[in-house]
Amino acid sequence: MTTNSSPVFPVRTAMEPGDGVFTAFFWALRRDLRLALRSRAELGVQILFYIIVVALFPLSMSPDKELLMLLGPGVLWVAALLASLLSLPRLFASDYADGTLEQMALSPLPLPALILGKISAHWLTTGLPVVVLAPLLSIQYWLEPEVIWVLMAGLLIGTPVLSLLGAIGAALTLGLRSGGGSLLALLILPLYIPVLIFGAGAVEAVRGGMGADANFSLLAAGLLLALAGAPFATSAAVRISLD
Amino acid sequence: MLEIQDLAARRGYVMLFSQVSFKVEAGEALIITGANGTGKTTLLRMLAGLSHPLSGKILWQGRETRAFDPVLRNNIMFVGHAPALKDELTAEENLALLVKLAGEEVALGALREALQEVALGARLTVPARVLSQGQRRRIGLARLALVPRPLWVLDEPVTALDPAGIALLTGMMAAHLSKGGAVIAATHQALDLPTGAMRQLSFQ
Amino acid sequence: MGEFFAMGGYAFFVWMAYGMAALLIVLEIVAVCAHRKRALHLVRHSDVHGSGTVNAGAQLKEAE
Amino acid sequence: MSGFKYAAPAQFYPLAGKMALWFGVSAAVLAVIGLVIGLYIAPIDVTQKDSYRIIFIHVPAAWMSMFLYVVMAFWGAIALGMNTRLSAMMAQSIAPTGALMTAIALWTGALWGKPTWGTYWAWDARMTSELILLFLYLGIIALRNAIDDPRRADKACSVLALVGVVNVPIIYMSVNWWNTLHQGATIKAGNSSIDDIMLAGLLFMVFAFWFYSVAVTLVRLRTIMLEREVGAAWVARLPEVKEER
Repeated sequence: MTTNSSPVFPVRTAMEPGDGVFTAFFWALRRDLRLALRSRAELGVQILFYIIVVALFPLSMSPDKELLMLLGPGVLWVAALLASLLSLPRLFASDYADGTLEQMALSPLPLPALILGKISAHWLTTGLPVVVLAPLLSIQYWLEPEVIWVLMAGLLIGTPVLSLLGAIGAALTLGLRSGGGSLLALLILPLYIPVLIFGAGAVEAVRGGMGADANFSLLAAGLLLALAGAPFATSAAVRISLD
Repeated sequence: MLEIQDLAARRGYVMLFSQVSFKVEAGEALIITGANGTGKTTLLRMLAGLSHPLSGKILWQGRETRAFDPVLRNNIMFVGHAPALKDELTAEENLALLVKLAGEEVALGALREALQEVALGARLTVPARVLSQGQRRRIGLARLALVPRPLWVLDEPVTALDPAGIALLTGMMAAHLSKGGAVIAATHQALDLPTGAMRQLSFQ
Repeated sequence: MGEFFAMGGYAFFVWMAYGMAALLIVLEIVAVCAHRKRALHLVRHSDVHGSGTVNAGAQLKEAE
Repeated sequence: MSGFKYAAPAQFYPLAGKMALWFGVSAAVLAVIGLVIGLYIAPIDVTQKDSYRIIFIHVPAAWMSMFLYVVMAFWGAIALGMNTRLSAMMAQSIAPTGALMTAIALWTGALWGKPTWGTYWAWDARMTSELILLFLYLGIIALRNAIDDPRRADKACSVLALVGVVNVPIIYMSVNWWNTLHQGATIKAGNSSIDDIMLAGLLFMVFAFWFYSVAVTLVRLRTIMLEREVGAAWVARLPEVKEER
């Protein structure tokens, strides 16, 4: 072999698994947040969807105080699930279409870290607004103040798990023509159920005087498990979709 | 630099190609031609490590590699059909992102200079959405200039480039070859590269 | 035999359960056999018929 | 082709045929014995009288529905790890039978619930988890149909099965938590002391269901092999392909 790898090109030793993680994470986070802010209208639509869904239930039943107090947490949680689900295709679809996802997969930076950055940006633009809006919408459901805090805390821990699990489904269904969101919903909603049970259950537990620490610790455990596993599963799914 | 041994690929139930073997050394340009649908893009994507071959081996400096192998990701620059740009961002922002994604640190000045060279100087702050296809490809050329990688894998690099663009591309390729780099490109356009360094392979 | 089928008054529930289970299993067996027949038909009449070797697809030749 | 000798579909195809026959026949024999014991010989249950006999179908189906999901995820993991085509096809051929077993478990569970709890659907923890398991199976089958390229479909379904298998225990635990929170511990359905005859009947039925699943899966596997290797030489040489029926 004549010149091995020519001197002009810096010999890039393959990165150890550890380094490049933070550069990758913040690269993706800043980029996706900037992209989201550039298309603010789209963000508004996501949040409006959440508000409208929450408002539908009293209309479909009755404005009766007892009933709405009972249903409130469940409705807010289901609406949060649906809002997260609807915004998931946006996570990879445009990058898949314009070839940037391909370049991300080929980058020397670790793909799971890039994906975690994208998921965090997705949570900040869809999950966090849900948490912030929760107290405002709780008024529609006559929820008592101390319960609103429990609901917000549950949503704060739970919505990132929705984004993390949802990202796996979004990556698996990349570029598939079949009914866009419905396949994604079928794949991901069963996985959302534990988060829904412990999140909505936290309010029930507090109302029942049992306190919600068990619920929160389980939700937090779910978050850690999702944080540890989802980025890797998602990057495997992305690589499969790019194949 | 890169060696392919008995590569085969299948899409769905149809066999695309098989028994494909060749070698690319420093300073060589390999031009791959063939009708549409014969698997040129599939082959290039495999070389870049984007997809698994049905069978066969891809060796980098004699070492076997799998798909998405870090060695390939650190030594190969792949330019696909889509120019990997975000419509909402400006040419400058896009280039900065792509260069950082490739793990390179480049100052803003150097970025602007690279864009000047590919005749996009005036278009720095305008969203990529309004740029023409040719101008978007030129941002890709600027990326090629800024990110030093021994092997370029280019899929139809000439599409949407005007004659000046093509001259720019061939100039960059010639410089890259003289620096000891290598190029594998799928294209129908005759590229006037130094004949000694150019080999052509075609799918029959 | 009569009281066997009566199942102590729960005939409806017991035989609906066993009946549906049997039906579903039979349906699966029928479906698998039909699937196999379709596959065999596909193999026999597909033009990709193995002429000794898997059709090799394109080869990459050195052309000057 | 990496992996052990039988990794190559060509060698495994005839073997799978023999195994399918053996498992099918033994499943039938075991089922007959199990049904005779369960429906005829086993004594009447003191509290539930004869309606408890449904457990001889419900329990094996429920166990198989969970067992098959884990086996599917196992073969999926091997397909992802070793990139072998055969294990991916095996995972693909298990999914429909697993979904069927879940459907049987749900149907028989509802019919057992009516006389026991007075309603077909009492949001019992096990039944609710079984319903969610059905959604997981249907999700994998839907993803399989949505992807045209078989290799991408294999890998995508394997990833989904692995993610699912991690979540199945979590779902069961959370549904149990949710159930006890709202209904308190439901009366332990079914008799507390299972005497030997009932246990024997149950075991026969479990093995019958297991062998049945293996047989059906292997037959479906052979069919998938034919479809996937349409142009392969070994397919052309198969007796059933040669003779023009």
